[in-house]
Amino acid sequence: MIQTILTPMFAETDASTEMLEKLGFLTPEIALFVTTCLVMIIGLSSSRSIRDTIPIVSVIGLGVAGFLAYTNQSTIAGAALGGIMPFLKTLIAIVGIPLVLLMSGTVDRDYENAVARGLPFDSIRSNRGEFYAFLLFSLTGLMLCASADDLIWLFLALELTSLPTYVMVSISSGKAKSQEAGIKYFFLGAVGAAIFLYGFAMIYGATGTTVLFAGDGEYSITTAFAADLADGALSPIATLGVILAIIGVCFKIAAVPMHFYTPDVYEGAATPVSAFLAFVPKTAGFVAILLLLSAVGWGFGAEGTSLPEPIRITLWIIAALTMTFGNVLALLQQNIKRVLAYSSVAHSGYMLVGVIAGPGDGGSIASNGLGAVLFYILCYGFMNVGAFAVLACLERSSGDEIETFEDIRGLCETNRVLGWVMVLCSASLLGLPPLLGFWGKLYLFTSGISAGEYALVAILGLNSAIAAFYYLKLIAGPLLDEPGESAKGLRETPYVGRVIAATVSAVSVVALVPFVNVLANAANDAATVTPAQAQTLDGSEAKIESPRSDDDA
Amino acid sequence: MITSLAHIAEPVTTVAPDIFGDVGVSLYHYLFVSATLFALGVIGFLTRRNMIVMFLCTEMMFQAAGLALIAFSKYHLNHSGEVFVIFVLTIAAAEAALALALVVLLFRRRETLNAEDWALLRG
Amino acid sequence: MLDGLTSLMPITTLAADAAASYTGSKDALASGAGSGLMVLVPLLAILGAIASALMLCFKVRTKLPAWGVVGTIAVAFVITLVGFLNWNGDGAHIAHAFEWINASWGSGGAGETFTANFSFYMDGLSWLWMLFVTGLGALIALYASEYMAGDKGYARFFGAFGLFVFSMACLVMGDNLVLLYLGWEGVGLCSYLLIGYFYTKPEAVAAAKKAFIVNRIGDVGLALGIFLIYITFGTVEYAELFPLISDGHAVNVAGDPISGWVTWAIPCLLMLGAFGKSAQFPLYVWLPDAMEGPTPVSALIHAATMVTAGVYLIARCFPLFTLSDGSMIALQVVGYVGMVTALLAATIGMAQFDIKRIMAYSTVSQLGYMFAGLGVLTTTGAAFHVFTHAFFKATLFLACGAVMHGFAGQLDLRKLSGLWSQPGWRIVTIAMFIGCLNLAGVPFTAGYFSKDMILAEAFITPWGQLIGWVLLFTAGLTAYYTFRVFFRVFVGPAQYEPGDEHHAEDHDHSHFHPHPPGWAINAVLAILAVACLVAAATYFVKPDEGKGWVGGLLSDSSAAYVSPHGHHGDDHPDDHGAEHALRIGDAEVIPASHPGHDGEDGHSHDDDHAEKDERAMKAGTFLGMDPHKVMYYVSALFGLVGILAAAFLHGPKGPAGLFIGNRTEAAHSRADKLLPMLGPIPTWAQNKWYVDEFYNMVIRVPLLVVSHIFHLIDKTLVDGAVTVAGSLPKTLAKAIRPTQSGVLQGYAGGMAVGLVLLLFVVWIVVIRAGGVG
Amino acid sequence: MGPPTLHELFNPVLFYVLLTLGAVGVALASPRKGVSPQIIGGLVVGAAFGGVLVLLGIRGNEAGDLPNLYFYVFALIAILSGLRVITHPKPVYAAIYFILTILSSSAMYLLMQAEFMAFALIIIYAGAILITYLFVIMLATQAPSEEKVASLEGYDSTAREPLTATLAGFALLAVLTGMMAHGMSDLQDSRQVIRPSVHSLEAPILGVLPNKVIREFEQAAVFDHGIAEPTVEEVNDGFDANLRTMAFKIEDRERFDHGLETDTRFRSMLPETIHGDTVLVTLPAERGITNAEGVGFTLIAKHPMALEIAGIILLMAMLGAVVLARKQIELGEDEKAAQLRTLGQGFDDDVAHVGGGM
Repeated sequence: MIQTILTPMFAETDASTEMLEKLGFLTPEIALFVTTCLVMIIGLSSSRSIRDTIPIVSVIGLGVAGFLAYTNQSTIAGAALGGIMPFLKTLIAIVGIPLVLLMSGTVDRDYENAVARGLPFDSIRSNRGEFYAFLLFSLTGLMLCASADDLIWLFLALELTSLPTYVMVSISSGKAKSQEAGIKYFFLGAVGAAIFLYGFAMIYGATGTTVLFAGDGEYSITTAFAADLADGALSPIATLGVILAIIGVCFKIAAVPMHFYTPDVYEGAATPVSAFLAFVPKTAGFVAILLLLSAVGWGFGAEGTSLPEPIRITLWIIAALTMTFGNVLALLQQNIKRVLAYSSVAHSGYMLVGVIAGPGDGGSIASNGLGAVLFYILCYGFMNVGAFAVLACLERSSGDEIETFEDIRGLCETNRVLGWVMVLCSASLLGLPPLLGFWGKLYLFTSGISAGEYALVAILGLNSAIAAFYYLKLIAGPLLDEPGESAKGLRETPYVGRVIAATVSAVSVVALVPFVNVLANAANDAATVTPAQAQTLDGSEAKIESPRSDDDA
Repeated sequence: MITSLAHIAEPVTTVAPDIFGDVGVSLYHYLFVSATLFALGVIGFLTRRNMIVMFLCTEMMFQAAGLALIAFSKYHLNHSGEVFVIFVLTIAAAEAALALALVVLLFRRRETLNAEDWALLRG
Repeated sequence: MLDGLTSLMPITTLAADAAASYTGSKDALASGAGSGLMVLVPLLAILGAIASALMLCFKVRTKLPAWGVVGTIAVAFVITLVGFLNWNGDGAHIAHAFEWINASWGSGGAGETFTANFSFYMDGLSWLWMLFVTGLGALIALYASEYMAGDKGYARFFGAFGLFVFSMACLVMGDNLVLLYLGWEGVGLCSYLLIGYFYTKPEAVAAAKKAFIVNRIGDVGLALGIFLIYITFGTVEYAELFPLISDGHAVNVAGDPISGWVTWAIPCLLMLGAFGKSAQFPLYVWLPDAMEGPTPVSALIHAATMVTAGVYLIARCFPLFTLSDGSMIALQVVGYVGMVTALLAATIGMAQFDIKRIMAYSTVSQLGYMFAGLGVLTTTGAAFHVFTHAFFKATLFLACGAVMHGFAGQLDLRKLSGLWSQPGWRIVTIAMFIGCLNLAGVPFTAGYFSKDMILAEAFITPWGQLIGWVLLFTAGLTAYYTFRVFFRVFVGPAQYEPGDEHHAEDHDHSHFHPHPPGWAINAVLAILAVACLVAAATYFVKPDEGKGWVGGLLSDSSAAYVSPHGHHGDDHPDDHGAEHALRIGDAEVIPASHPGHDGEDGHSHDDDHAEKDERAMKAGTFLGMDPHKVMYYVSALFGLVGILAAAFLHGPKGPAGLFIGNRTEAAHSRADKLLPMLGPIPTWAQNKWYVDEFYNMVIRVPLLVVSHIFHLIDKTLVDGAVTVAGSLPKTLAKAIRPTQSGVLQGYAGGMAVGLVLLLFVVWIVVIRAGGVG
Repeated sequence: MGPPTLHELFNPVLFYVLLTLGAVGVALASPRKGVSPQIIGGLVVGAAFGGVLVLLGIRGNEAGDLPNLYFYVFALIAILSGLRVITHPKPVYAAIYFILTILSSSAMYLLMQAEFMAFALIIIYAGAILITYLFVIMLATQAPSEEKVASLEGYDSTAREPLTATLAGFALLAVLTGMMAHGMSDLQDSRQVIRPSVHSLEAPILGVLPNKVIREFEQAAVFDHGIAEPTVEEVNDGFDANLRTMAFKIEDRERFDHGLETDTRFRSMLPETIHGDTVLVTLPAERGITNAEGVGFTLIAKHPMALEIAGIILLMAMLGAVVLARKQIELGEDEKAAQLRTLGQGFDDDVAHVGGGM
């Protein structure tokens, strides 16, 4: 929209088009950032009713951003995964809305309650406004990740995604364990950032440019790697760089060997924040991996359809270990948040299968691993938010969070809506047909098979079986068991937003099933590797792609 | 002004002599130092207990990446690497601000900077 | 009215034309104005179901769920009617709702795609079915709104009801076999839910379980059949599938001819599915037990609509059944099984005392008729019988339901008598009478015409002589047991004994008063009774077709695509000249590629037929006479004999000799004296020929033994293996767990070690690949 | 000249022996209880890394590709002070040694003629960030009470699992250096790929030209081929390395000539050769751009969005620091907590509830 306003003003010169093109596809981020600033300011208001509008303003901002992302189908010139940007941004905005709703009442609950009872408001006592601002900062960063066409940009966007989450974890509850989670998350995250930064440096060293994608046949990392493709293998320094970058980013997606923090941090953070961590940084990490690997391309290997062998093997090991570690460690847990944390680890492993499989022949989602990953992110977003939201909706009478399987026994009986949300989301996470998670996993399976990764797919299947052990506990507990003593002492938190988030997620898990084909096709279109753009040397006007029609979406 | 600057796709200081030869041995000198600093940072992060020093070690790893970026930037005769370092510094500053604030917060709570004292969440 | 309907019929719709419309690509089948609306029908039904489900959640105690569902289904009926009236009868239309499954692989060429959309295939067959599904659905929902009032699961009932209509709509209208299967399973599920509606009653739960399991057996056949169709033909979409089959020969989508075992395996598998759903021998045992559900359910699902799904399936897939390689083996089996079912169920029905159960067996018996009709190559007859049966059986059931409702669950015909003379039961009695006339096949009723059509065709079909005779005999039995109920319950001395289901206000047994039905039940019964009469009238619509209105509809559908029954009766050597000698068994018959469109009455046999093919004639006579002409009188005769027998044995002593019986009390009749003369046969029949016990012995007992053996194996071997396999992940987890030490530097150490190990792997790979360093 | 492989860059056996020696040195230098041979460790590390640098230097000398000699000095200082950062038991000293690492890195930047970044590093890192560190260290090591003093000093005076850490760190170093050395040969290739693109880039000179000329150039000409390489003939003719020739494609020739002629200061720039519509302009070297200008141009022209994002990140970091600091205020004021408690809300006490996460 802004693009259409600005373009005539600057369109006189060719030079401005590149800038404008970028500004044009950044409209969702701009909208989000404006919302962020608004939220920051509103959070300082002494009027409670004004401060209470923060979630509403955030949701509206996300809605606007999502709308802009949906309508603005422009793509990055020269990007291999042309359609990934609008798809992901829309997806981020859509999943962001339940996440915002879920956050209601998370920070400084005691203080806000005290204010509600008449304590004079002191803006430096309450961090709620800032907390929402951090959330929106992080989502902005995530969207910027999806827009990245440059290593510097990608690095900054990843940091913008992560840094606010460190603060969010630390302040999410006043408890010491939140701060412990914060310090672990932050410090290990800094190490991860250093690792992928070093990787970026190596990529820059190997190619001499930080530009990931460039149109018009300009020199970029993509073209440099394409030159390597002629030799049949990526140059060693580039390989080192890509692998360091991937391993560094593994921290964000909670994959082995950077997964250690996951259970501790998810347990320590307030539950809504855990849900946030399981979606936002993870998505950012996958976006980063997809962008980097799309620059590398899946044109290596004996048949010219796989990643360069060292990268493939690394990802293979990471994927196999991640699924296995996540699932087996979850078996021993009694704490549901830790179970979900480990399951989050395992899901990253599943998704990496799609990354390894690559875009396939571009025919359909069944063989397009990248489309499968994008689709899985969508599915995972909903089912994960739903499962965490149930935990966030319940608390002990002491105000503590619920923790163990005992607490949700017979939940369907004591609280029908939340119980069913838990059952549906867990079943979907397990991949029971016909729920959304089943389709997500199905496409990962088929893409892995069509890429010839039989061993990995077998590991994936085996792990799905192992996962059944603990997911069935999450399904059977609420559904079949009688409510235990601890379950009877629970109460629902007084925040409607959380229940809405839970319900919306569970409904999505079911209601989106008829639209699986539509969504999967959209993901497939977004993740179809476009052949290198026609190398026009003088066609700077060709950079602005005509907006794609929405018919296929 | 933006429009005229945008003409300049990639300014190059060809005035400066090519400081790295074609062989790359001198480049490797810098890369070696960079890798050493990175490894020392990792070792420091693992061996130290003081949270501030641990974070210093991550700064050292960032610094190692910066050195490598500058070296590559000079080798490739463009400024992108140097610009990257500017942003690395920015991020380092931002991270430092947050990390130090967090460390102080934790210190207020437990009155210790020992990272090993924060190990209640496990398993 | 008739003229109005007639004008809507296609003037001349040749089978060849219909075939032409199929041979066009499916894209060419544009959505007609009327057909497009049909997308709304399942939508409305599911909306009604969802609304009821929501009301269930919010514990709505009013009649709101009923009005929601009645309203949505009524609107659906109106839409169907409007759509039908707008349908110009020019073959099939496809109404596309949305894309559902659309996968392709390889180059996406022939056989490398799998498409199954939420699209609706509207041809005569679908229209016919949808009209009575939505129409009867709305009426029965209205009936149930009163019948079910005050029940705890009111919203649950209507939720399942809406879901049922939705599933039925998918089943009937779906443009591919996958959507059909979805609906098939959906109606199965609803049936299960509704049979087990009174889930506190152990009989209901057992019946639901029985229905579910027996249906599963059939469903397996259907699923395998669909798989096999896809594998063989490369498509499951009707619009692509049926054009591949012509003149008993088939090709797949790639154009390769199809022959061999699949040509009989596919119809046999589909047939198995149809047997399960439509309660054919030997899978009929679930249907009588299904009467444990609420009566409206029995009326709608287990009499009028769902059970006809099997007939629909065979009619829809009729081209597949006529593949010449298969020599129509499947159809012969269908015919004989239908025959056996019809006879068996009728004999059982004769000996029962529970009126609802009698109706249930009569349903099984009538379904047997329909299958026999299919088996003797008259899809029109079968479909017409489905159509008429839907009305009169719904009438009968609802009338029985009204009795049950009014007499606190009393269903024993020995404990009820003379309802006619009790206040408030007139409409029920009249409706019942009309229904009985239909079922008994009294001349000029709807049931008479449809039954005749099947009987006549049976005698013409080469393998149909035996079937025809048995069906004729069964018709007599049917008339007998039908009027046995009528004479016992509705006329004669007014006596009754209440059942044991008392309503809250009837605390006192001694002061029991029957509740005559209210306006909703009466209205529905009245409408249905009228509908029965109208259904008969449709036989005279478009007399030039010879098969009435239904025949006209079907000539436009896949059921008439190959039109194999055109080899007799209304056949006419025509300018299309597409005659193919079709080897059926040993007899060679000449099917025409079109149903008749000559100007003659359907039963007036074409004179030059005899000259044309003598052998076909020989196979197709009734004692040397033309079955089409004779059957009018013969079947009427059998029916009247049955009624007279019923009147003699069970009829009351009536005024002015109107009744020839002498029954003066509810519990006894002349028949009681007759029984000892027949020896143990009535007892056997009353015990359903011990089929359940036989199944129990032959299937359940061995199964139990085997399952015990397997259980032992399972305990020792499999469990052991599972325990070992299950403990592996846990062992692994215990080994990995120390890495989660909780110490920050420990985690960082893990990360560093992992990084180093991965980099080592990479280094080795790179060096190997590069060969340098 | 063949591309260097691992073997050509250094003798791998000697290299890895020296790295092992360095590992031993680091392990020795790690602080431990009682007397720790930190000085010896430091010397061993110095010797080991000095040895590696000498090894590289010898190879560089052979290849005629040697860094500035000061590099060796600063590299050794950087490594040794880095070692001291991770081994000094007192955090204040560790931070100060880190400043030393930064300073020697900065010197290395200077050696690479990255002047802008060298000074930026000193100003931002050493001047601002590290001072903040020192402040916080001072703040946080103030013993709040007498009995805490001992515990404050004790815990960090011994290294945590020095052997494992050193092993992991040096394995990482070995892999990194090995992979990089392995890739130096391919780097040559990639550099050759780069070069044409470098040369096809448009000239930066506009940025330092007076505005008027910029305007004229904008209106009249666009740069065509960027910087032209001096030809072999030109070099043989005693081409002045301080002069740079640039090519302009003249679109509005008349206006261009007119525009340039009006400003006598740029007479020296007037075309020496005219090839049709393309004009080659030779400029004196001082008209070329400096490192700071180059960085500036790249920053603004190539990464304007990154600049914006960095702005957002800094805003966020500021906000984050403020929020985290607020938390301290809240915790510090017990009476506020008490007030909240009286309002009936379970305020979190310091004894955290620890999950049953086993």
